[in-house]
Amino acid sequence: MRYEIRLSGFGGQGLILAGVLLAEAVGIYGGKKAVQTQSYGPEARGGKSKAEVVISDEEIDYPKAIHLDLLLAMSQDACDSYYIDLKKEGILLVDSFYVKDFPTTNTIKIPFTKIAEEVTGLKITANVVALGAICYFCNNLVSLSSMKKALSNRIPASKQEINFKALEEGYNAAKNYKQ
Amino acid sequence: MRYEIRLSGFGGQGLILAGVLLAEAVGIYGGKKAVQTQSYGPEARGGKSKAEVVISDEEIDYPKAIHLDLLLAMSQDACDSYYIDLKKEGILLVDSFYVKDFPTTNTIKIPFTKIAEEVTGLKITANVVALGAICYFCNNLVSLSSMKKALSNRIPASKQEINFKALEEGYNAAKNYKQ
Amino acid sequence: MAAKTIKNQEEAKPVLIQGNQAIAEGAIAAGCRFFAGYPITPATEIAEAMATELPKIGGTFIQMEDEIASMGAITGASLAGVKSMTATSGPGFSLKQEAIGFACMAEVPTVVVNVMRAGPSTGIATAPSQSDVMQARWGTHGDHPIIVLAVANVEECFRYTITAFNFSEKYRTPVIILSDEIVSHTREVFTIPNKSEYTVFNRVKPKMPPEWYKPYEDNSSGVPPMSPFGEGYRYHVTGLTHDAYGFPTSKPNEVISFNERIFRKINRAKQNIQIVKEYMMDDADISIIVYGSITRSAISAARMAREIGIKVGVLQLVTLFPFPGKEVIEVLRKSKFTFVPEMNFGQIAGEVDRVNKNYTTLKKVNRYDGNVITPTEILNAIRRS
Amino acid sequence: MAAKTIKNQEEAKPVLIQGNQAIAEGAIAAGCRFFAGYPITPATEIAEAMATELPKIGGTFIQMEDEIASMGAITGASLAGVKSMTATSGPGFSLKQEAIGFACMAEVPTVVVNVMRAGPSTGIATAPSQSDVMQARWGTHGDHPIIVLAVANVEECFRYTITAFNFSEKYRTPVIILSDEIVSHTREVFTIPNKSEYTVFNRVKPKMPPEWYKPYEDNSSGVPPMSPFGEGYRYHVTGLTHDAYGFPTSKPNEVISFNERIFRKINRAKQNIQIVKEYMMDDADISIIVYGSITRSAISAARMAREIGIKVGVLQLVTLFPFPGKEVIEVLRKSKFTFVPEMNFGQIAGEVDRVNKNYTTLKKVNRYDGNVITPTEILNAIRRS
Amino acid sequence: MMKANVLKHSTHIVHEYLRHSKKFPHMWCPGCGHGIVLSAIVRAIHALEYKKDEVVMVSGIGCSSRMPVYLDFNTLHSLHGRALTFATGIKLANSKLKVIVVSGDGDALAIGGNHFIHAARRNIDITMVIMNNSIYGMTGGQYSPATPKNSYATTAPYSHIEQPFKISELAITAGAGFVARGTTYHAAMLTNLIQKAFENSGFSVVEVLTQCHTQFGKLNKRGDHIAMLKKYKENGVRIEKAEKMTEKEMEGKFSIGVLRDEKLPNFVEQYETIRQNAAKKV
Amino acid sequence: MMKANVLKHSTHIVHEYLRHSKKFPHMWCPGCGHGIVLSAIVRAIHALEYKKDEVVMVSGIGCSSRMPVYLDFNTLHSLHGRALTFATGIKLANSKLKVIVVSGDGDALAIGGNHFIHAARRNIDITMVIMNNSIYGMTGGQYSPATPKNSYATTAPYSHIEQPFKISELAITAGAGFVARGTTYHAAMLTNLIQKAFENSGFSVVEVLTQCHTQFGKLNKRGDHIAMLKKYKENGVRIEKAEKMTEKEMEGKFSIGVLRDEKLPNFVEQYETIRQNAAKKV
Amino acid sequence: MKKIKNVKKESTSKKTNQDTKIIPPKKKKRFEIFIYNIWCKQCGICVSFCPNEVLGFDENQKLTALNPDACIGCGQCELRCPDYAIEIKEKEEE
Amino acid sequence: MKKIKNVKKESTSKKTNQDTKIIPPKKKKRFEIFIYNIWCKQCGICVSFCPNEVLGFDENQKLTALNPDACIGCGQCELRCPDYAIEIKEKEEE
Ligand SMILES: Cc1ncc(C[n+]2csc(CCOP(=O)(O)OP(=O)(O)O)c2C)c(N)n1
Ligand SMILES: Cc1ncc(C[n+]2csc(CCOP(=O)(O)OP(=O)(O)O)c2C)c(N)n1
Ligand code: SF4
Ligand code: SF4
Ligand code: SF4
Ligand code: SF4
Ligand code: SF4
Ligand code: SF4
Ligand SMILES: [Mg+2]
Ligand SMILES: [Mg+2]
Repeated sequence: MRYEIRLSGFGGQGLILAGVLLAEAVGIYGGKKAVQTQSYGPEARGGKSKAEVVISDEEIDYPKAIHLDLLLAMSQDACDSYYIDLKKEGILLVDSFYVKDFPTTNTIKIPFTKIAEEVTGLKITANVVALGAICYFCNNLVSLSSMKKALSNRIPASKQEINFKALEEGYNAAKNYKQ
Repeated sequence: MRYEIRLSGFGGQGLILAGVLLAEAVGIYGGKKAVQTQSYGPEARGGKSKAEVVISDEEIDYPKAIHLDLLLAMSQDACDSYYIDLKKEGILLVDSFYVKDFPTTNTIKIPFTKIAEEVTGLKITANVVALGAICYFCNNLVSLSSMKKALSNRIPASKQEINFKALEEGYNAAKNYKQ
Repeated sequence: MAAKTIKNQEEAKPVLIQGNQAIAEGAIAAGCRFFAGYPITPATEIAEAMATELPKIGGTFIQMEDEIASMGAITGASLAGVKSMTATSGPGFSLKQEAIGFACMAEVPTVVVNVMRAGPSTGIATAPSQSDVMQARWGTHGDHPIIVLAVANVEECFRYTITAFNFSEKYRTPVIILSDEIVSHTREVFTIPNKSEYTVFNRVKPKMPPEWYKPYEDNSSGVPPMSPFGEGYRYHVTGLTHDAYGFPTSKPNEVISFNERIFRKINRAKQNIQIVKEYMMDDADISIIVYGSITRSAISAARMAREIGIKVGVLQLVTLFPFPGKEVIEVLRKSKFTFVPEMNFGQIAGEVDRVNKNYTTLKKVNRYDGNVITPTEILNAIRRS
Repeated sequence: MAAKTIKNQEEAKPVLIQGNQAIAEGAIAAGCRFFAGYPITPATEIAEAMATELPKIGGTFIQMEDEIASMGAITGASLAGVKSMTATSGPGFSLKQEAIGFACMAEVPTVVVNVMRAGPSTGIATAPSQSDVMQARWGTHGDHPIIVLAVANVEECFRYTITAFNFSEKYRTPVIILSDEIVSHTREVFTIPNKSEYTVFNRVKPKMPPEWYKPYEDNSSGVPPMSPFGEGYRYHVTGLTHDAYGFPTSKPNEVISFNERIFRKINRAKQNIQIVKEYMMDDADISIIVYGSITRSAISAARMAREIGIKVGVLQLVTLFPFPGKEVIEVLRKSKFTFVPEMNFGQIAGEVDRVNKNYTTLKKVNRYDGNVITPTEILNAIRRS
Repeated sequence: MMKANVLKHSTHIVHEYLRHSKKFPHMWCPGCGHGIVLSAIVRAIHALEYKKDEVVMVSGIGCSSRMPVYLDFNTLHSLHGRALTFATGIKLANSKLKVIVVSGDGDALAIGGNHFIHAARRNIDITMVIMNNSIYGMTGGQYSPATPKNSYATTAPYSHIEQPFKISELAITAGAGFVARGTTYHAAMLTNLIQKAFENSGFSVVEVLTQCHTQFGKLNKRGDHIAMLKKYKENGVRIEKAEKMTEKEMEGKFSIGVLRDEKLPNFVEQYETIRQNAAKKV
Repeated sequence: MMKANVLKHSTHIVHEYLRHSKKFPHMWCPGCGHGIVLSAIVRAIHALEYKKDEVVMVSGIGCSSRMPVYLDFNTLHSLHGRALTFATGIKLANSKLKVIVVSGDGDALAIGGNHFIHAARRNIDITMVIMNNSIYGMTGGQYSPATPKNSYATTAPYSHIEQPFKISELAITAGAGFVARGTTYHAAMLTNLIQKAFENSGFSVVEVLTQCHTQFGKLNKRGDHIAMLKKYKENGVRIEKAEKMTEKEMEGKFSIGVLRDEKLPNFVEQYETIRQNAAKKV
Repeated sequence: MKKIKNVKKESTSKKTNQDTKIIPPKKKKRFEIFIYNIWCKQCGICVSFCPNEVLGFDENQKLTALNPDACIGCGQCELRCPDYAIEIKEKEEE
Repeated sequence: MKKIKNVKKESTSKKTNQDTKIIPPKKKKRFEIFIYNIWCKQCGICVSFCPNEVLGFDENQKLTALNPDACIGCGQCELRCPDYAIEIKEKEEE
């Protein structure tokens, strides 16, 4: 079983950190293998940004995503560019605050950035909100509790609470999501 | 027929210029092939110095001297170091102003530096005096007149006369030399 | 995300760690206490990790004015007795060549990491590549051997950085570690091993009285003991060809014996230096010879091939130079086809070709568009054959 | 003795001239009007000759602050439309590698002379060697082809410097000339040929209107026309991987087509680029493959061998890279033994070995003590076989 | 003299010089000062009525060094630190070209420091604009030779212990005939300084303090690009005024304006004399 | 403080520090100033009572850079222009060592110019003696960055058109805490300057004007080494006096003595603080 | 390069920014403000340094001329815009 | 390193060199001059800058103390000898 996730959007949305957190939740606190990669580049100057996490029960040879099982797109540009890499039965999860054109009717649209602003007052926690949603959709791979462990390892104690809140709101939004 | 000449002494004696002059006299004005090489090195800072001229009727493949037909030694050090490269029947020509120990009784001893000082007032013309002697000993390879042509091509007109004088004195000293 | 995951080496807790950080950790584990570098993508995180970690343990980090200065500084620090490393990518590696040659000549242990990115020239700074392999062997002027290791994942980054230091100390030579953008930027869960799980080799110091010490004297290993500056063995170090005392010489016999010794010290230890790993080779009749990040694709490809009934094995070259010709020939001999996938135009393939005296049919699988070779590409190449 | 022998090219009078001076003369004959350099033994006389000659004919000489700067300056001058050269020896050649790679990437015609001296490192500045051969091929990071010529005497210094400029202009690439201390410092009588006796090639300039010009567009030769800066074709030059306009790209198809084109433009012209010379090969059953100053010893050795009844022939490689494999294989096929004498540990021997698929028995004759290989040494090796 | 209108229709003028074949917006971060410097350079060139064909813009590597690709001149994006060496070759090969080098503080003074002082010493007729943002922007926030002591950088996580170069002063000591300092806040003045730099025949340096909020600002809690621009406004003191102020009054401030403007014999004109002398010896 | 006797038994002292395993006389030309500088350095070290074991002498490539091989210290003859980079590593690896770099004008300022200004900026505790003979001696008389305008060199056969660096002034602007200039004529004073350079903790530069009659003297008709020494005697003006002279009076002359002597925080001591701060974060 | 003529023109006159001297136009000129939103990165520099607080962001974070009539055509926005995304033109006499 | 004690000691006293101030020894000290001819390169620096013209070359170009008695032990020769080939020692009371 190999599961490939790509987190994409624009520079400054904290997607690389999100990838690291996801990989840590899965790989350190979740008992599976996880490998995380990312794309660098002049894109980092305000353009596209992406992080990938490959999850498996066995050793992972090839560390890059090839056919995505889940694509998180937090910008229209990212959605347009990367949708093509998604498997037929893959999950397309978009931040409907930024993404307005959907390549497929199966798109799961959650306004992560709006939720972030509402629950934490900080748009930049949208990445954590999205991670919450991923915990819901991939609950066989990563649990809310291991994600919380990953978060508390990386994030200063002072900011833990709002991040946990963001995470939970994302989880709930996914749970309550209706196409 | 391959004829190998090495001009050796210490830095500042003008041996490289002498090598160039000899090669030009032979190769440009004398109708034979000539190749000139030299040794560079920290030795140039006051230590040993040497120039080689290989002369032949045919194309010269290998440009370095291997078995010397003629060794000019203008310092004791050079004489001691290079004598070993001389062919059995080769000519050892030393500046007896500087060389006092002779490796063989066949040594031809001419006080080039002393002659230079006497006839031109300039020790540094000893190289040209020595070239004169070489013109005598190798008269089948290089004539006084082609050497003069080489000299006048390289040396400012104002200094031509004293150089010609030095050259001739060297030639004469060799001619009059008695073991 | 640079320093966060770097943990004190006492605790054996798994961490999610990048190849670059694992190289830094490996260096520290090997006893490296000096790092001089100049930022360059995709190697910068090694410097950043060292800047954070070294001062904590009494070591020194310095960012120099350029890559040449960095190479000079680590050579100086090593002469003063401290294990030292620098890290760079292609452009910086090119600049360092003269100084790497000096360290070879003066026999100063140092470790130089080149995280390869797409070239030539500035190329694509953020894309992976394997195109500096031949440069690692031949980038300097003058003839001398060098040790080049290639790493394939986080664990190897840690492990073979220690090996690189050990080789450098044991054979008094710079050791080049070739990583690439994939290996260096991929994060994997890794538990930093306990000190008891790896060995660290420290250079042999002279034991004789200083008057007897000849810093470049030959012995059975070809590696003279090395005294750090300041410990009573005053001697001379130079990039000029030198005699046993380290003094410049141009006496042919001394020149020959120096030049032959620096080749001999590596050649006689080949057995020890040449690290290769075999995967599924036992019954294989098709082989893949591979190194660095592409190893991962090759292993995947071999697994996939076996699933469809093709017996493919993999020979991973960890040591690229001295080229493990014997091990390669062994594999060539038993292969109907041998594939050499590389992110370049076929540099190691050329080395394999040299030793392939009609043993097998060699096939190159190359990619040079800034992207990694996927398992499927290798598999397809195999299926086509 | 630097400038004295350099004569105005109109008069066809024999002069006694050094290899280094002949290189300067060849450059000027080829149309070189810019030289930037940094002094180093045994290459300095080239700079000194250029400093004397270039201003006489409206050209420019500049001594830069180092070798890197020199390489940058000649690349800039060439972009501005002036044929340019630099000259150095091993240490400086190592330093130039990054900038040479840039010129390859940006496809800027330049000529780089490396007068090889004994290495590694500072080595013996005044002794000859041939140990930078593999560096000339692989010294830069990233994968790209390059043209390397090796000269053997004064006449070749002149002739092949012109060839080097012609290749650089024709294929928009740096060309490396390898000389060595022997070739460069040996004086021979030479008559500078008349302009009618050699051809000079000048880069093809664009003819289309500026709006249509794509400075890196592919065509049948793989060599796009090149406009000097300032002539109305404003375009972008970069060391980043670029598209047909010269703009940075990381699109795989554009990256691939660029990388393949720079290989293709050299490979398809191999026929033209690969210069070899045969001596006494017709009836030879023993061959010597050789280049640079040792060619002279090899020819002597072959003559000596024939005197004692051994049929020895010589294949001189003028072009070392792209390696003339076809020509070498032809010689290997007809040889019982092939000798490769070199002043290094066997660098070109390694290339010959690669193409030698059991055609013949290869024997290396190496010298690395700072002295030239004599005809007798080669002869003795032949006699021993 | 500056054309009156270059300060008035800046955007229009800049658009005239941009490469229409390139995709805009450019790659710089929102609010990055490098974009402001670009427009100041364009205005100066426009004011001088140089033809696009005669302008050559050369850079090294860095965010700042990405400038040439956007401009419709003869452009060369060379190697990290080496722009001046390429520019030297270009100028000597064709002295009619107007050669401008654009560089970052890292490019110009870390790896490129030697070429910088030598170009100044040689007084070669090149105009150089150094975008000093006190950091390596492109590689992500490592310290540069212009990073102030006690700042933070990713390679100085515990604070920086080295003194920064005084870039303009170094240029003067090394021999540059024209040296000026400006900021991205003082955009109109900057135009003028760059124009004067072009006008001085010889090596002419304009050091521009420019905001990299993404790296330097963030690591050093300097606020965003706007806060940084405000600091330039507050602390930049015109040299005429600064010269009259005490050291104490100048604390935390810096002078802006023309620091040196002298006509020294430049390399190209002197080499022409050499050519004439040499020709006599043929 | 200088030991009273170092100026008195110079030869005896120097012999104590020479390597007896090396063949003497050394490789320098008869009368070359580099030999005089060697003895001044030895006297300074002797006066300071440094142990031979704690002294590391590092050089690049050049005639001047041949010095270390003759001296019984820890010696490193590194690469052309790079001595300071090696020295930096040595000093940082073992800060107890007394590190001295000896260099030529070409080595220090042509290829090595960048390391020079950066070592000064960083204020790393190294003493550097630059033997300025205005020429590349070793390679046979090419111009250096210290060659005066209008001189001749083998690469400036029609006269030199570049301005020379003011080496000491450049060191000061780049940030060096101690800078002094001396000559080989003023051998006693030189000893003192070098000693003071060692005493200043930080980057300390002593520029020594030294005669290369073989190359520079010969190409420029400056007479032999003795004539050149006499010029140093004539034209070297102690800084205390020079400061009171007009520019006109100083024409053709140069100041000698200590040009700057300030205790600035050096790299090593500051890095120690970094270590302490970092250790707290473990 | 699409030039988007900004249409919002609320004419609330505001107090002038104290940091900058404003010379009141002798003859009241009027200016049109063009914002090229495709190029604009919403950095806000033009907003911050406009002497008359002419500019601002709308609810979609798009740069807008909030007070176009207050524009005195000083060109400060153009001079400092890092993205050449704003242009001021004097209005033709109507 | 053979130390060759120079034996030539012609005592012709000469006028002092004008360029250098000479403090006459309070108590007349006498000095021995040692020249290491193997190291001496005959550069003449010591000769030129000796305040008392003590030194010179013999007919074989060897450095010699022509006026050893004039030596005032100032050490100038030692300080400037580029080859450390001359040494002055105060004479033991006889
Ligand atoms: C030889 C080499 N070394 C290192 C690099 C990596 N590198 C690219 S840009 C840069 C620093 C840029 O800093 P600066 O010049 O200040 O420009 P900024 O990005 O701040 O505008 C570095 C170190 C490189 N490209 N080449
Ligand atoms: C990389 C490199 N480039 C060039 C050289 C050649 N080289 C040796 S010494 C020297 C110049 C020495 O001049 P300087 O430092 O002034 O010393 P001097 O001989 O005058 O004492 C040069 C250019 C070299 N050894 N290495
Ligand atoms: S990282 Fe800094 S210098 Fe680079 S574009 Fe962003 S703000 Fe500008
Ligand atoms: S060439 Fe000049 S610097 Fe070198 S040893 Fe001779 S005098 Fe001294
Ligand atoms: S021109 Fe620009 S800055 Fe000036 S007032 Fe109008 S909008 Fe504001
Ligand atoms: S300054 Fe330019 S980029 Fe920034 S908000 Fe204003 S128009 Fe947009
Ligand atoms: S000590 Fe030397 S310099 Fe002084 S007087 Fe005696 S011989 Fe002359
Ligand atoms: S100064 Fe020294 S080397 Fe020169 S002549 Fe005197 S003793 Fe001899
Ligand atoms: Mg910067
Ligand atoms: Mg010098």
